Amino acid sequence: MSFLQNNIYYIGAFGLIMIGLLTVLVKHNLIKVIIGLSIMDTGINLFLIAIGYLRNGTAPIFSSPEVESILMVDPVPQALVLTAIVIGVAVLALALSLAIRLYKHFGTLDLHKIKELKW
Amino acid sequence: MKSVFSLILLVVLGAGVVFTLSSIPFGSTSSDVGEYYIDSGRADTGATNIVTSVVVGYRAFDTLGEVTVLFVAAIGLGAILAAGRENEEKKKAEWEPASLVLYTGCRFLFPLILLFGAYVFIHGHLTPGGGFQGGAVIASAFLMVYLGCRKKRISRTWARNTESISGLVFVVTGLTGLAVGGHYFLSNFLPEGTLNTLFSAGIIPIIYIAIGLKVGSELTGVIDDLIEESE
Amino acid sequence: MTGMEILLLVAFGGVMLTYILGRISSSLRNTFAVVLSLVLVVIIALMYDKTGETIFYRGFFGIPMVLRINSLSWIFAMTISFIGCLSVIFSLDYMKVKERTSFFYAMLLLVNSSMMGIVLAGDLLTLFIFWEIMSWSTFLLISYNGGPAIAAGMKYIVMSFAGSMAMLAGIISIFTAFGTLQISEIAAGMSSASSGFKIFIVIVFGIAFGVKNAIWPFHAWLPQAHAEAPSPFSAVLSGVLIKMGVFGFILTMYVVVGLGTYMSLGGAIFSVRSILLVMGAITILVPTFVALLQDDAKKLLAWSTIAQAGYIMLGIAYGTSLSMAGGVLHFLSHVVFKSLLFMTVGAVEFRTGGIRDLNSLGGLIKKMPFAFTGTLIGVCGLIGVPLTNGFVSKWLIYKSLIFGSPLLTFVALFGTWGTVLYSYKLIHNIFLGQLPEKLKDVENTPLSMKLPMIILSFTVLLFGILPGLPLRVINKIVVSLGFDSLNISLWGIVSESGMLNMINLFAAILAGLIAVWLFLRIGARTIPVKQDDNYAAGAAVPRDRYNYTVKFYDPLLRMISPYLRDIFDTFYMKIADLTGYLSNGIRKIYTGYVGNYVMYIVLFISLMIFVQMKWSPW
Amino acid sequence: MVNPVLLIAVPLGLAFMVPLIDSASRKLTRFVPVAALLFNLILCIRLIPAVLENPIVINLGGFTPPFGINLFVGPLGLLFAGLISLAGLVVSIYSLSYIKNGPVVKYHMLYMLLLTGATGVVLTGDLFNLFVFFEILCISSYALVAYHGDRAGIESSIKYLIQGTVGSGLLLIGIGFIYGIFGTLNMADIAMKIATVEQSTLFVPMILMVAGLGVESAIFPLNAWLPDAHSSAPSSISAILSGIAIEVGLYAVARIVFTVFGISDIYLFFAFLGILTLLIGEMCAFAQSNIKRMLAYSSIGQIGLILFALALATNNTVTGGLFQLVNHTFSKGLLFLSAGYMIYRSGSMEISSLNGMGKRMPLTSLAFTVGAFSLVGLPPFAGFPGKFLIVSGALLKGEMVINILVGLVLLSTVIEGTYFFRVIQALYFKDGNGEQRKQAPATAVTAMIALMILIVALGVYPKFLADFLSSASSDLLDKMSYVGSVLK
Amino acid sequence: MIVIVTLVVALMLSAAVSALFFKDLLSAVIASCLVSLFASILFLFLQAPDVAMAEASIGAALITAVFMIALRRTKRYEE
Repeated sequence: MSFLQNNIYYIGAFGLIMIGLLTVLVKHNLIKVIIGLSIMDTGINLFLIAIGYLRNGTAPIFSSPEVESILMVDPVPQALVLTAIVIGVAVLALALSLAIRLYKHFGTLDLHKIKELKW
Repeated sequence: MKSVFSLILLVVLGAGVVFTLSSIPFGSTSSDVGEYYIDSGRADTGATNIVTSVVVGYRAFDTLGEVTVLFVAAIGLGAILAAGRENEEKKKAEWEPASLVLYTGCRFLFPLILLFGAYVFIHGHLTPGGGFQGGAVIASAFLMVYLGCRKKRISRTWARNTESISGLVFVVTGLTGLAVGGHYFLSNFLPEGTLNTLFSAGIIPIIYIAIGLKVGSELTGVIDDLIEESE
Repeated sequence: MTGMEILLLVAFGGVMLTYILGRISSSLRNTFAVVLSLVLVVIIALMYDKTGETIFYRGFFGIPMVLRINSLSWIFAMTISFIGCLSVIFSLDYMKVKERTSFFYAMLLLVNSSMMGIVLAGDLLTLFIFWEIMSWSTFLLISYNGGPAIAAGMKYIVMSFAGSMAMLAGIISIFTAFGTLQISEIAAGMSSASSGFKIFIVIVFGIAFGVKNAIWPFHAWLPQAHAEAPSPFSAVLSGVLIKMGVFGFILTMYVVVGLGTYMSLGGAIFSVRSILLVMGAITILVPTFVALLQDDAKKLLAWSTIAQAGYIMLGIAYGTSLSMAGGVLHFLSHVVFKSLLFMTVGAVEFRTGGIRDLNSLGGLIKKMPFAFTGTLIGVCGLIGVPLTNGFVSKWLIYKSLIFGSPLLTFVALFGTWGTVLYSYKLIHNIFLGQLPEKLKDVENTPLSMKLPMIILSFTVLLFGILPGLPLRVINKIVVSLGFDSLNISLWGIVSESGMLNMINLFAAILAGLIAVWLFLRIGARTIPVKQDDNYAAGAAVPRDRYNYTVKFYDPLLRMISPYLRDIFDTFYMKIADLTGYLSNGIRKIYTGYVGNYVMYIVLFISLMIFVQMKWSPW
Repeated sequence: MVNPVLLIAVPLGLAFMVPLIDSASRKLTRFVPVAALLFNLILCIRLIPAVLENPIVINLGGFTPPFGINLFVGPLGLLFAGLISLAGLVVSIYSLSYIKNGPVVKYHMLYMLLLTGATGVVLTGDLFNLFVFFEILCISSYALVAYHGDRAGIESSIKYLIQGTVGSGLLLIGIGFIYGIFGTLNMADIAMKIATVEQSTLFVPMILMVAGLGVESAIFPLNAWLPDAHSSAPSSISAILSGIAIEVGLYAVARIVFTVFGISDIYLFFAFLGILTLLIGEMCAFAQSNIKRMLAYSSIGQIGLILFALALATNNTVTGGLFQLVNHTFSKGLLFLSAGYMIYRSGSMEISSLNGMGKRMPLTSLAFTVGAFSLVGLPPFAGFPGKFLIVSGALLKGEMVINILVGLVLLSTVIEGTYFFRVIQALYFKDGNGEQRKQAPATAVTAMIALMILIVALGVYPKFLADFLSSASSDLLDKMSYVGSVLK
Repeated sequence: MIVIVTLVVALMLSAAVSALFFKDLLSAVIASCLVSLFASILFLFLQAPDVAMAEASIGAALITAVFMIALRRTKRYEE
């Protein structure tokens, strides 16, 4: 149980990263690959947040002036993840627009068949 | 074969990760920087949401970059979709009109969601949420209208100008800080006010509102571009 | 201030000006080019007997760039400017029919200017910079004609570039070892360097200069390049450009490495000196007979150039004052007669509409008497007939070799025998025998071509009769390199292994000639036959049966040709093919499938992690 | 004193303003990048004397370094910023006439943002900020590669995007590890604390970051996107991608390896990696018949050479590497720009279709020749001093392994020379069809002439730049002074 | 608490795995949407309400919508 307690978030995060990478590596449908990238992004975000967690800490928000809790989770990773999420959606939107264009040109999304540029 | 090989690679990678993670025990790391933010974030920036004070205060430059990333993606997406569209004949696909319930519901919910989005980013320095979340909410409101009301479109120039003006507000706020407030880019040149009130935290609400509008209009623009493409 | 900066400034400025003028008017440009090259000759001539060094530029990371002049540089610079000037004059008519003449003139002058830079360089950096400028401008000129010239140019630049890279490695090793590139300072440091370092230096410079000098086995580029280049440039190429290699050899062996070290460098059997000598001997032997095989006049001359470079190499590498003088003098002789030959062949090519094939020429003696005379004198020089400059220089080389290593002397003499054969083939197949039908309307050599030929022919004879003229300067070089002084008179030379006095020879030959002339005068009359009168009574006959200029020396060639396959050329081509093949294989890793690409990224990380965890090298 | 933050803020503000300008006057938009980059260039030049004295550290928002983000404007950063504005300015002038079709306004915005991102990367002193600017750089290049929306462009763009996103994901994981270990993101702060942590712990984060940045900087096994993207992009963008983007990636790698980690055990490995990249790039280029692909592979080779030079980590080699980098920016830019118009005229990217271009477009061909000679390292062009410095610095180390690597460098130079000379022969000495003479437009010619002048000037008087580069190299190598000037 | 977290993680991972295996891309997109949702729950557990909000609104809602629009324009099934 203490193993789980200590590592469950890491397992979740790296599980997502690995599954995402695996999708990119073995799948040859472009949409699948993009889904893999998005899963990987989510995993990375989870990992960052997990790093900043402080056991029994509270969210870093002083909801009323009286709160003087020192035990707050680290706000920095949260700020980073906010940024990373937005970057992720930006990349994804671009990727999908490219996928639409690609489909128009090639009539397929199978990356095995989209190999005009090689060597 | 290939997947087995990939798995082996990932296992090796995982082993390296596990090895490194062993020096970052979960839930007990403490960072000097993070502690400093928690201790003096309120005094430095006047925001009670420390995440906000980090995002828009200490690391506001990141946020400027991030807004730019979204901006770049929106333009890029527009450019890519526009490049192919030029030499295609426009054919209007027939949309099946949405049911009346959906239509009315959308029209009813739309202002409410917008309002909620605005609330989220205006109160970014006090409560969870901020420009990005608020912007996303606003964009989802438009998305809902697009899906529910089908024919409704926002004005592109309007969206573009909002985007561009709010971006400018961000930069100009920063430059004003450079000019008047302590000679640092993005430094706070407004009074910090009292904690936990709406009009506090100096430039943070201004920036967050700008971000909210910008993110909202950009994401809307992205959706608009994509939907237009799919017609 | 010794005027060297001014010289180079004039030379390089003139290049640009020539090109710009060419855009305005071609006759203006031609006049300017001729005047410029004459001015250069004059400037260099005025520098006679000057020595000195000037730092002219510090802009290159503060490494001082030095120009220096001494008798060695002067004689090379003089040759360069002289031949350069003549080739410009020769081009005036030759290039009239071609396109992009401004480019040609500018590049020709650029090659000459950069060669002057090389010989005037007082430090290796300057030398290298001018060397590279020379290499690429030469490349552009060799490829100038298009067609087969493209492959020739490619071969040239690749080999030359490989050589330059070797040289760069050598130069920079010297720089890192001694902290200076000034030639006069390197020599001091070099004497205390380890012998391994010296051998390394000799090898890399040997490759660089060997390629340029076309010493076997680095000669593969030369035949094609000489044959395909425009003829005025072939004269420069064969005459002076490859002699930059000779200059480099002298510089490396005797100035940088030093005479004493050079003679004792390496092991007993595989000493550097003996290897160079053997290479020189092979360079004489093989190309001489390959030249025999050639049917292309310019290719024949090109192979002959390689062979003559072997003589020069023998003379220089042998390392006595007499051989050194012989080597340098042979360089000088070769410049003169080989430029002359290329020009006469070029004139023939020009007048016959581009024919260089020896099988289809013949009987041009009446049509182009000037070219014939030029070729005759050139060929005599090439063979080493007394009263020509080739005789003196070869005599010096034989004399210096004959007691030290009879075998080498034999090789050299054997080479001369081959030289006689191919020289005769050249002159006979072009000028003697029947005149083919289609060449009936060939005109005489134009004036702009005659002039350089006359000057060069005259020089051949002048240096042949009065060898003391060049030998005086050469003696200064020999002394400056650390050898004993030679005993020189205007008419000849006196040495321990024999003496040469051209005045006696001159008298003897003159007497002989008069006797022959009298004999012919008194004897039977000759009956003139029309040149295009062939023995089939005017009927069409297969030329390869009856015209005996075709397949000249055929039986001999059939006998020797199996031994003369150019293995090194094949070897280089194999390397080129292999590189292409390998490259084609390597680029297949970019398969075009993006999953593989991502795999490479993950593979990279995983491999690193694996190595780290297994062996922890970090 | 001018504030270096304007280098980023002003182009960014102008980029945000472009839609407004566009609705006011359509013609004006094209000149916005020119104006912004000119402004940046002047700013950079004005900053030179101050920076040479002492690196400028700007605390953004007025928070002192470990807590706020800071910009570090040392000689190295300024070199890159200046290079970006200079090359960017030249290429933007070229683009004025080159980019005629498609969403032109968006092109100019993306172009400007790409350069802003690059400037941000080289100036920032914060790891995550570096990541953000890197993403700006990457995303705008994804979009620009696909600008024409043709088959090749879209295909290469999506491949580039996938690899780039995986790479930046890895980078982010690495940054996460670093934050977990040190609790800070400031590069100087991390550099100071690096000794407190066991070295083996740092291996995985470092390799993740290097791999992530390596994707953008085209180090060997990570560079598969490059030939596709560089050959399919519009030529002006190829010039920027080859001349700026991968160099900036290399800067980031060097910054992280030298300044942040600064553990010298791994340098030799990077030297090997550089040589491998060099050889593979040059050999692949050797086998190409498509001119832009050839140039793209040649960029890989050059990056390998620069990486090799940087990895030897002595003042001489780093100076040489930076010199080569500057040369590569100019020469490769020139090559792509000239190739762009030649391709435009001949309608094909095959080298054989460029036969006889020397007669049809003399000036463009001359530009190509100058660029090629310079890249190969022939004097008197800018490539020679760089190569000279690299080789002399490497030989000065006096290690046998490095001497052998230098031999390989020289060998690959020969290969490089071979394929460039081949193209030059095709340009001038082979007969092509279509004899009418027509020059490239004036703006393009201006850009090419400017680059040619720069190349020749640098080749003839390298000392001018070398002194500056020498202080830039000590900026890169001297970790302690970096830490000291940031965390006063 | 730990049980719930473990459950959510397990669900999230299984959603991710099923996104990998679905032949129907629409289902895969929905699965990846679920991944985001579960992740945003985890963010909440990790005391990061801001991030949870962002992930839910952007990661789960907007991205899914964008994916679906893209799917409309391309193919629904993986071949």
